Formats: sequence, structure tokens, C-alpha cells
Amino acid sequence: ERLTVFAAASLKNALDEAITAFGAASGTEVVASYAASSALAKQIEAGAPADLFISADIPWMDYLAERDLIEPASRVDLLGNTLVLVAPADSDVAVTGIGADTDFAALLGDGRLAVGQVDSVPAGKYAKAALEKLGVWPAVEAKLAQSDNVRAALALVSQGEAPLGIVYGSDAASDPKVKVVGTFPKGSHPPIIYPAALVKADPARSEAAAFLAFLQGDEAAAAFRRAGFTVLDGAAS
Amino acid sequence: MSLEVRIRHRQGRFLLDAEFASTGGLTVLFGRSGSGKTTLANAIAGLNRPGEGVIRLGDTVLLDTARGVFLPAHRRRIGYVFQDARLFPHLSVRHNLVYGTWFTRQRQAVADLDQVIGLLGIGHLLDRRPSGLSGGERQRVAIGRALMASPRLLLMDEPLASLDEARKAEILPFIERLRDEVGIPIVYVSHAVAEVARLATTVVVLVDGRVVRSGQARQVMASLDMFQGQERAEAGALLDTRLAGHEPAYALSVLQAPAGRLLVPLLDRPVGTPVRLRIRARDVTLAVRQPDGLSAQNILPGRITAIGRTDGPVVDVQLDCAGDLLIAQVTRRAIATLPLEVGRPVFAIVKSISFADGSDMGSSA
Amino acid sequence: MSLEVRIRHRQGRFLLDAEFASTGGLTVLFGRSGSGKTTLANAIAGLNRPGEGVIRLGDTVLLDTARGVFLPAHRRRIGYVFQDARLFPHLSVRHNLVYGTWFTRQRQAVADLDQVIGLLGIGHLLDRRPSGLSGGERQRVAIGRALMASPRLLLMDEPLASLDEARKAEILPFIERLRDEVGIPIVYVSHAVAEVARLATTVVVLVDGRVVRSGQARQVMASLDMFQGQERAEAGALLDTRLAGHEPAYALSVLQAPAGRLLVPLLDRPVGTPVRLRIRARDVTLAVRQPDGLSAQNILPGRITAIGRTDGPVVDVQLDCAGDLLIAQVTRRAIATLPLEVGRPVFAIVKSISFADGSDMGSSA
Amino acid sequence: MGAWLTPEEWTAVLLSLRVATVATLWSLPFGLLVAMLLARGRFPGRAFLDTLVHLPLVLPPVVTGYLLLLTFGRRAPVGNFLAEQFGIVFAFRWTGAVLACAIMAFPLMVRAIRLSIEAVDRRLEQAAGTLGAHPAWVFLTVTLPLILPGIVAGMILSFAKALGEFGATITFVSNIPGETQTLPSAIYTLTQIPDGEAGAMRLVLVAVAISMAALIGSELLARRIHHRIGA
Amino acid sequence: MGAWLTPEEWTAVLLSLRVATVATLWSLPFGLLVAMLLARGRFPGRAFLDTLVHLPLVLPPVVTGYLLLLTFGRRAPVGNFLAEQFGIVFAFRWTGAVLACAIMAFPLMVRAIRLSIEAVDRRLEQAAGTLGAHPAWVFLTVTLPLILPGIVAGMILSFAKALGEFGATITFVSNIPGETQTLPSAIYTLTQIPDGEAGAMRLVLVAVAISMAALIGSELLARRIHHRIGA
Ligand SMILES: Nc1ncnc2c1ncn2[C@@H]1O[C@H](COP(=O)(O)OP(=O)(O)OP(=O)(O)O)[C@@H](O)[C@H]1O
Ligand SMILES: Nc1ncnc2c1ncn2[C@@H]1O[C@H](COP(=O)(O)OP(=O)(O)OP(=O)(O)O)[C@@H](O)[C@H]1O
Ligand SMILES: [Mg+2]
Ligand SMILES: [Mg+2]
Repeated sequence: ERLTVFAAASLKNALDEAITAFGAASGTEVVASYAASSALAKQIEAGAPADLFISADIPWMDYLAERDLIEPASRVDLLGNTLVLVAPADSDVAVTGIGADTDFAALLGDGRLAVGQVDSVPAGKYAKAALEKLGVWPAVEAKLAQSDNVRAALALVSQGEAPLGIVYGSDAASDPKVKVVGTFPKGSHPPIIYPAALVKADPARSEAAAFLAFLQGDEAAAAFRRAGFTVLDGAAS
Repeated sequence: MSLEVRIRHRQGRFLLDAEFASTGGLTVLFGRSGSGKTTLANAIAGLNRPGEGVIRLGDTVLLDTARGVFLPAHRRRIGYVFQDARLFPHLSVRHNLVYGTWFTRQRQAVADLDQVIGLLGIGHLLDRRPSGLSGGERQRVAIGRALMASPRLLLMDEPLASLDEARKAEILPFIERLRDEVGIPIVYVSHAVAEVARLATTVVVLVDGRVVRSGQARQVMASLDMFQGQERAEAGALLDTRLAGHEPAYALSVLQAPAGRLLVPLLDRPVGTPVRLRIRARDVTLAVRQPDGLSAQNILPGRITAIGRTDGPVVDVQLDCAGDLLIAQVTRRAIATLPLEVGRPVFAIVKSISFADGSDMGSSA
Repeated sequence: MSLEVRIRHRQGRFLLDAEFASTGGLTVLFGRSGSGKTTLANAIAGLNRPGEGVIRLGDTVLLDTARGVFLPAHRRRIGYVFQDARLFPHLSVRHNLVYGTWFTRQRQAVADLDQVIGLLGIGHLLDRRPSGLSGGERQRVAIGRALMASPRLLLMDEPLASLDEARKAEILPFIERLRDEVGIPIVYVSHAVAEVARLATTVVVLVDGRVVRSGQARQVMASLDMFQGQERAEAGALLDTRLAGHEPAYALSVLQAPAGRLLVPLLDRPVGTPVRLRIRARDVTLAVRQPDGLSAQNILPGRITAIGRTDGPVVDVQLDCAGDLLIAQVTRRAIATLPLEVGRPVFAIVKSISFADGSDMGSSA
Repeated sequence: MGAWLTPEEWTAVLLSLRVATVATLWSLPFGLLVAMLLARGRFPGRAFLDTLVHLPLVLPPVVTGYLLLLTFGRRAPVGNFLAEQFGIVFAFRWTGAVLACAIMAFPLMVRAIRLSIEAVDRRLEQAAGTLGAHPAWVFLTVTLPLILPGIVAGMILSFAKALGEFGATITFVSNIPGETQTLPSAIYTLTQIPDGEAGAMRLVLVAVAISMAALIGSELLARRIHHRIGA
Repeated sequence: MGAWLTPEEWTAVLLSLRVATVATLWSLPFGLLVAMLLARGRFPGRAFLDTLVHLPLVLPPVVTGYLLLLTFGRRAPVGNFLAEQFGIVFAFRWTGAVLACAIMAFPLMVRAIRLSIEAVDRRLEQAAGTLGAHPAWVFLTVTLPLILPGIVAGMILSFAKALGEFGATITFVSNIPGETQTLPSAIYTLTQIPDGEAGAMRLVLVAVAISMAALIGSELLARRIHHRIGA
């Protein structure tokens, strides 16, 4: 009997690796359905046959928790990520540490700042929070270019459409056409967290719990780190 | 089977207000372009729905607006040869032909496929598509298609207009056989007076959507004022005769009419068969003395009963030849110089006779 | 303007292999259904592209496959009245009519709109769409459309087939005027021998895609073997006469031919005008003695020059009347009993005469 | 191609083909019916039906997907009814992908067929009627053959759309490999991860190849039909 | 409606209308040309052109959006050329949204027009030729009027699709209120936040109303054309 994991699309590379390893170790077949966290959450609400849900942000996990669709006890903050400012690889933009004194408006010139949608896409929400925290939101709000996912925002930068973009560290690391010009300080935005939880099922499946535990283990952690995520304290313990 | 039509139908600015009855046989709808012939045919076929009226075929009511009866086209079993052939472009000629047989319950076909194909000369076209046919070929296939559906009534809208004389001459006898032997009533739209005269049992004359004259063909045709203008030359009388004998040496047959004996090209029918003739006014010459030494040997004695309108060069003269009414077309000059008067005995020299059945226009003696 | 055609064109299994020349006037393409008349007309119009051959109109080369010349249809200025009217469904009758005028450079129109509308009797249809026209109305609009484009050559594919006699009689003289006065050469496809005889300058007879006979109308028409079967009755001779005088009292005119004087319905033309007549074989009766007391007063003396095939009831007899060749159709019985022999002097009694120009079939004396 | 694609991708390709084919075939009769109603029918609610049919075009696919989830989901009234009464389950099955694709492609199919129906010469149908053919037979023997070009066009549009659809599909039935992960879902997933471009491009080429094959096939078919109709 | 929508949503609605209208009008001549080529042309590369036209249907919109970015982006060859030579810039402009919508809707428009072209009775064009009309005039005076129903169908499909398109648009030119944030982007955004349904539904109703109006308008137009053609 196979397990079905609903996971945010950005986790695909690392999670696929972990699934292969878990399959080899336990003999349990796991399939992953990758999509936007919002879609996955609503599908679970509609009775999707998911055993485990890994969201790209907290609100959608909360959404299911409020509706009593996950096992509260199983919920963990599995992964974290960094938020970085990127520029095209050939850009001569230089920033020495992002802080309240960073003049985004000047850096952008008449260009735009590529971000995920600040209302809906997690990376966009973090970016907005960070920019507000740094007090530059009013200056850049009109210069945003919001995309429906963080990869699209990254593409705008790597294609040179936008001189700067705010994306996850995990995305920026792998794209040779962009360079990271700065990392947002940890305190500038809510912690970037990928929570995971077992979906309520009757009867509960022990393999699902086993897999969730495996994801918190060292082998999985290595895979997540290779993909640029930070493995949170709750894991590997 | 009788056909009874009494309808009013509005179509754009055109109003069809037609009433006629036919007791079977072949009813010709005759009238100028735009007079409403096709519209009337469509009403009979059920392709338009007159606002008001009754159409009855035998004892089937096809339409009765007062009682709210409207039999849909597909249940009328009326074969329709359209003015434009309307072949099914996606079907081969063969399938066009047999299309109607797919839907007729009873298997007593009016004509079998081989017969129709042979008659219409379309054997070599069977596997073609309509788009690869000539105009006349298309029309022939359309005739075959209507026949193959074993209709109870056949509507033919100028079916022969695009055919050559030879082909017409082959098809006309077949239509006559349908009318006489199979007994299918036929409604036939035509401009050609020759066809009308030859085929018609009943003639319905339409002018601007109204029936101005209808009735027995011989009555309508013999009326002096029916044909106006150029059509007058085609006017003529119908004679019912009986086959009296043959002269095989000259390939002639002898017909006996009340008016007298007439020689016509050999008819391959038994002695005693009734034969209907049409004698066109323009083919009758009058002589005031018994003629002699003429190649024309059909000469009927008679007496002038009426002389038509006398303006213009040509005048219609009606003769009574022992009860048969003939019409002769002569010049006004001849009336004055011979002279011709009502009551005067004359000889009608008949140059050409058309058969109202049998092969076409035979020139006789 | 002369027209010269020499083409080979394959179309499915049908091969058109036609060659003819005409020196202008009206060329009739004559042949049975499927013989290739429309295909030939299409080649002249540029709607198909023959694999091989030459078509020349005046000194314009329309096609010359050897030299790779193919003038596209829109540059040929050939007005085409199609067998199926092919009106533009999205344009009103008026716009259909004037369509061609939008593209003709020179403004010397062949006919003006009012004239065409009046002639064709389509004035009340101008604001209609073609879908609301009757079959004959459509064909009339199609004729008008072709005329309005001021063509250098007019192709007419059975243009009158769907028209009534009266309408035909109105349109034919107009076509003749185009031919004679405006000088537009016309290629005219027809099944109707009467039309052929009346209109043709040149006749081209097609059988199975091949030209079996072509040439001057009077020669082709007078040949005894041209018309087979039913068409024979329509055969006849053409006479060139001159208007010699009028007899207004009887509404007659007198024509002088080498063969003698002929009375015909009054012609509204000056004395001296040349008039062409057609005398159909079936309208000629022979007498071995001078006839007398006949309503028919056109009697021409002559001498028998040939007697046609003698199987069947009817025989064609050719006469020489002072140089004019006439044909009479008589029974074999008359040949034997009168008797008629080559060389015998006879009198030709002419019942009806068709005018090859002027109003249609006039019955004379 | 086998070596060129991972087994999972290979599965997605096959699934996509199956989904697109089944969606096209299943929606055909409904498409015909609705096209016929819209082309010929005069009934109240016609404008409403027309709008309804076009909605999947006008709405973001995600919205259509949600609406499907709300209607045909496991816990939704219609979905529940179908499952209980007929054992038809769409939710998170490949059949759901079929439904989503069929609905997304429906306006395209209906339009193409409807356009053809409106171009049919009704006088030919009348002629068939006079030959004794009941309207149903007229439809089968005359109308249907004459609108075949439109049907083929509608099917190819529908097939292509079904092949490319993922917004509604992924929202409605998620992206479960072997069950609901179609080719475009797989492509989409690859676009969402670092280093996914190469893989995405590979799959894009597969999609292009499939659609090219389908188009060439449909052209050949159309040409044969055209030839048969003799137009 | 003004009170019912936030000013930003109102802007998105107006922008959507503008983008859909402009995209439809601009793509019309190209759609006509391509439909004509595909329906009538016999040239090498025809299958390739056909596939190319259909690609936006087959590929996930996101991919089309990327491809647009790679072609018409500021640094991309075509985009660069257009910007330098003609000053046409798509990046982050509503013109980019127009381009994306036009391309996404292009296969629909082409198919509808092509279907109509294939249904034209070419003998009417021949007749026009014999009346002296140059092929270009034949096209304008005969072919074009006869294919009007197909053009209307193509335009309405294109308009509807443009109204609903956002996947390619947002990827190509992102989501800038007042510039590139169209109605579907707005709807999509609302579906991505928990409890956004109510807002999304409100906008969905707006989209439905617009498309219904467009459809009814096109029906009236089509009926008039039909009447004029007299079919
Ligand atoms: N598209 C085509 N493909 C193949 N054969 C054709 C095609 N069109 C016509 N034909 C054949 O070519 C021959 C000549 O056709 P055409 O139309 O020229 O005849 P027609 O003399 O005009 O006859 P009609 O008087 O019946 O109109 C016919 O045998 C016809 O079947
Ligand atoms: N759809 C229509 N709408 C309006 N008027 C029409 C329509 N169809 C025909 N008419 C008109 O009705 C009249 C009768 O048409 P109909 O087709 O019955 O004539 P017809 O006698 O068959 O003529 P033809 O011998 O020319 O075929 C004509 O004046 C025609 O213009
Ligand atoms: Mg008619
Ligand atoms: Mg022909």
C-alpha cells in the first residue's frame, strides 16, 4: 500500500531523493504530488487521498489545522529557507549587507523588483514583510513586479527583465545566470518555514508516520541541504 | 390519386394564393419566372408551411391549418426533383440514388435501380461524387434519386430544362409510363409548352402567385387566349385517337380520330390502343379546296367555328372536325383573301403531330 | 474579334480535345449532356488550365502552353453566365449587378444598368438577396451581372434554360444586338436547336469531348446528317433575305430571297435591311403541283437535289430554290406515292418561319 | 524516447495521451449536442447555455479547477451522488483529469462544430426529408457527414487543449504520478524547481512532437473528408 | 459595480477589457493571414506552421510565458530589436499582456477562421475573377464577407480566451496593478490566499457578466451577418 505525499512544488528535487532513499530502506512506496500549497490544502479539504502534507508556508497548514484535517501532534516545522536579493550575473550592483540603509529605489533605478505575489505567494509575503521591516516598502511598492510563483520572479531576473529580485536562497543558488547580492537578515521577516503534518486518517497509517520521521532524519536532511534548504531544529532530533 | 390544394402563403413581399385540384395523372404548373411555381411545389412537399389552407393527397391530409395538421416532409413520401439538383455532395452517385430506399418501409419499388440507371444514362457515373458531374448529369441523378424513393407523388421542378432533346425524348416516355402504368400522380413545373402539351392531364396556370386557370389539359390548351405572345405559336389542340392499323412498308401507323384518319410514324403498340395526339396551331394549314399532290397527307375536313382576335399578323382559327376541335394559326391576310369565315368548310392540312404519349414529335406525311 | 481554341484538357476520366475557330459573332457550343461544353467554356474563361494548347481572342493570347502563357481569369475580361447562377449570396441583387463595374478600367460600358434591369425585368428585385429569388430570377441577374462587366467576350452556359418563352423572346434580341451592334463575340452553350439556329454564326458540335463538326452555322445546320433522332425535326435551312416591303394592312412584311418572296409578320425595319430566316425541315410541305386556296401563302418553287436516308418513316429532302437550299421533312410514303425523285420540280409550302434575328418564331401566311 | 525519459515522465506522457484521447472522445457527443442546440435551437436560456459553455475559457483555470473540486469532489454533492449511484469517481483519479480537460476544451470543440453546422446548406437536409428520412436520420446521413470537417477541427483543438491543460487539472485532481500527473503537470512541476529547465524543455519537445503528429494526422483525415465531400 | 469592486479591482477589470480587445483586434489580421495560408497554401513547412500556431494550446501557459520572455524579453534578440527599431517594449507593460493574450488565443482564432475559409464555395471566387476582380479584391469582396461568421467566432473565442488568460501573462510581464494586473490575475491571487474565495467569486461574477455581454453581442452580430449572407 503506497503513501501519498502532498508537497509544495519547490520541494520536488530534495523530496524525490528522500523518497527514493526511504523506499530503499523501508520498502514502502511513496508518491508525491507537487503543486501550489494552496491547491493542495484545498484538495485535502475536499478529501484528497493524501497521507502527508508539506506546505511552503504556515498559513495553509493553519488552514487545514483549523478545519481539523491534520494530526496536530504530528505537525513539525520541517525546513527553513533564506530570503536573498538577486541580480543578473552580469550586473554590477553591489550591496554590502542588506539593512535599513539599503537604498532599494536607487539600486532599481527605473527597473522593477521581481518578487512573488506579495499577498499570496509565500516568498512574496516574506519579501513584503522584510521590506516593510526595513522601512523601504513605500519606496519600492510601486516598483514591484509580482509573479505567481517565485520561480517566475527568478526568471525575470535571470532574463534581465528586472535588475533585482527577492527569492529563496534555495532557488538562487542553482541559477548561474543570477548572483546573490545580499541576504535579508533573519529578523527582517517571519521565519521561513515549511511545516509538515500527517493528514487525519481513519485508521491512521503507521507508514506515514514512519516517513515523516524519516524526513526528519539525517539522510533526508542531507538531501534538503543539498537543495539549499535549511533544516530546522525540530528535524534530525 | 387526387391532389387538392388550397393555400395562402406569404414569402417576403410575395403572396402565393393558389387553389386547384387534380384527379391524378400529371399536373403541369405553368407560369412565368417568379410566378410562384417553386413556392407552390415546396408547399406540397412540406418544405414550407403555408399560413393558411389545405393540401390533400388521396385521403391523406398533408396540411390543414384550420385543424392544425401539418404532415412533416419526411412522412409525405413525395419525391421532389429540385430545380437545383441538390445532390448530397458527400455521397457517391450510387448512394445518392439509393438514399431514399433506406427509409421506405415497403419494398415495392416504383422502379428498380438498373432500370433507372439505364434510362437516365448514368451507369458510368455511379462511383463519382456530384462535384464531378456536368449540369445535365446532376439533374439526371436527381431524377433517379426521387424515383428510387418510391414516392406516392412526384414533384418535378423543371427537371428537363438542362437536358438535350435526345435525352429528354428518352426520359419523357418514362415519366409518362410512371403516370399511366404505375399510376403515380406527378406535379410538373415547366416552361416548355411542348412538354406541357405532351404530358399534362391537368394544367395549372400561375400568374403572380395566383392560379388564373386550371383544369383538364385539353380544355386549357385549346382555349384561344391562353397563350400570349411568343407562346401562342406553341398552342394547339389535343386529339384522342385509337390505333387503327399499321403500314409497315412505310414505317407508319394509322390512327383513327373522330376527325378522320391520321398517319404517324410506326407505333409499336397493338391495334386498338388509345393514342393521344397534339396538333399545334402552327402546324395546321387551311385549304378552302381539297388539296392534292401534297407531301402532307394528313388532311382533315372541318368547319370554322371561331376566329380569334384579329389585330397582329397572325390569327387563331378554331375548327370543328367531326367533333374534334383543332386550332390553326393563319395570317390575317389569308383570312381576308381566301376568305375564311365562321361556318365555312375547310380542310386542315396537318404537317406535324406530337404524340402526347409515345416517342416525341413525329413528323407525319 | 476572332476566337481560336485548340486545347487538350484531362478532367478525371474525361478528356476534352477540342479545336475550333470562330471569326466573331455568336458561337454555339452544341452537344449532349456531359459532352464537355462547360469544361470548354471554363477553359476559355481561365477557370481551368488545360494541359496543352492555345487559346487566342483577337490578338490576345489567353493560353499558350508551349510558351507558358496563361492569362489569369480576372485579366481576360470574359463575362461568364454560369450554368448555375453563382450569384454572390452576401450582396444584394443591385450589387451583384454592378460588381463587375468596380474593376473595369475603361468606362465605356457595354450596357447601362437601367437598360439591363429593364430588359431582364429585375427592377423589383434590386434590394433582395439572391437567396430570396426564384430560379429564373437568379439566372436573369446572372446574365445582367456578366453584361455589366463590359466583357470582351461573353460566355453563356445555357443561360435561358430556366426561362419561360416570353422572357426568352425578350432576351434573345438583346443578345443578338450585343453580337451585331456592340460586336461582342459570344460563346453560347445550348441544347435548344431553335436557339442555335436563330443565334449562331458559328456552330461547334461536341461529342464526348471532341469537336466533331464546326463551322459556319448555315453549313452545319443544313447538313442532312447533323441532327440525329429527335433533333432531326428541328433541323432546317438558313436563308439570307432582304426586306422588300411592308403590307401594314395585314401587319406583314415582304422579304425577297433568291428563292422567291416570303411574307412574315411585320418587321419594324427599313426596307433593304438584310434579314436572316430559318426554315425548319418540319415546317416545309412539298407539292408536286402548284397549290391553290391554301392559308399558307409562302410557296417557293424548286427542284429536288438530294433525298436523305430512307429507313424510318421520315426522310429529309433537299431542294434547290434558285440557289437557296431548303430541307423538307416528308414521309417515306409520300416519296413513294407522289413520287419524289432527285431532279423533280416541286413547290415548297412553308408554314412557319423563324427569324434568325428580330422577334421569335413568326408564323407566316 | 524510452531512454530519454524517466519512467515517471514516460508514465505522464502515456497518461496525457490517454486523458486527452478519452476527454476528446467523451466530450464529442456532448459537444455535438450543445453545438446543435446553439446553432439551431431557439429556446429560453440559450444565452445562458452559451455563456456556461464559454466559462472555462474566461475563468482562470485554477478557478475552474476549484469549481470542479466543489462540484465533483469526493465530499461534494454531485461527486458524492455519482460515486454512490453509479460508482463514478472523479476525485483524484485519472478520470478527474479527463473531466477537467474535457470541460476546459469544451468551448473550443463546441465552437468549431457549431460553425460547421451553421455552414450546412439546409436545403440538402430538406432534400433528405423529401426522400423519407426522419430528422434523426437526416442528421446522421447528411448533417453529420457534412460537418465532419468541423468535428475534426473541434476534436483536434480539444485534443491539443487537453494535452496542454494543467491549471484546472492540478487544482481538481492534484498531481499524483501515475494517476493524475499529466505531461503538462510534470512540465509545470519542473519549472518550479531549480535546474528544472532542461527537464522541462525535454518534456516540451515531447509535447510538441505529439501535437505535431496529431495535427498531421488530422490534416490527412481532413483532406480525405474534404475529398469525400468533394468541396 | 463601482461600489462593489475595490478601485484596484476596477482597474483590473478595465485593463482586462482593454487587453482582450486590443489583443483580439491586433491578432485578427495575422489570424486571417495564417488561416488563409493553412487553408489554401501548399508550401513546405506548412505542418510546422500549423504546429507552431497550436503550441500555446498544447504547452502549459507558464512555459509559453517563459518562451515569450526568452523571445521578447528586454535582452532577447527579438525584444531587443523591436525596442531599438520601433520602440516597442513589452516588459512590464500592458502591451506585454496583450502579446501574451494574443498568442494564447491565436490558435483558437486561426482555427475558426480557417474552418470558414475551407467552407467557402470557391466557385464564387471564380465568378468574381471572371468579373475582373484581382485575387486581392476577390478576397476583400467575396471571401472576406463569406467568412465573417468564422471571423466573428474567432474573435469571440479569442476575446474570451484573452479575458481568461493569466498564466502566460503573469510569467511574461508579472503582475503590476494598473499595468499588467488583469482580472484573472486578480482572481488567481485571491484563490491563493486562505479565505479569499468570497473575493474571488465576486470577480468571477464580473468575468461571467462581461463574457455574457460579449457573447450576446457576438450572437446579434452573427445573426445579422447570417441574415446578410442569406444562408
Ligand atoms: N470535376 C470533375 N472531375 C471529373 N470529371 C468531371 C468533372 N467535372 C465534369 N466532369 C466530367 O466531364 C465531362 C464533361 O463535363 P461538362 O460539365 O463539360 O459537360 P457539359 O457538356 O457541360 O454537360 P451538361 O450539358 O450536362 O452541362 C462529363 O462527363 C463530366 O462527368
Ligand atoms: N426566400 C424568399 N423570400 C422572399 N421572396 C421569395 C423567396 N423565395 C422566392 N421569393 C419570391 O417569390 C416569388 C415566387 O418564387 P418561386 O421560386 O416560387 O418562382 P417560380 O415560379 O418557381 O420561378 P422560376 O420559374 O423562376 O423558378 C418570386 O417573386 C420570388 O422572388
Ligand atoms: Mg422555380
Ligand atoms: Mg454544362
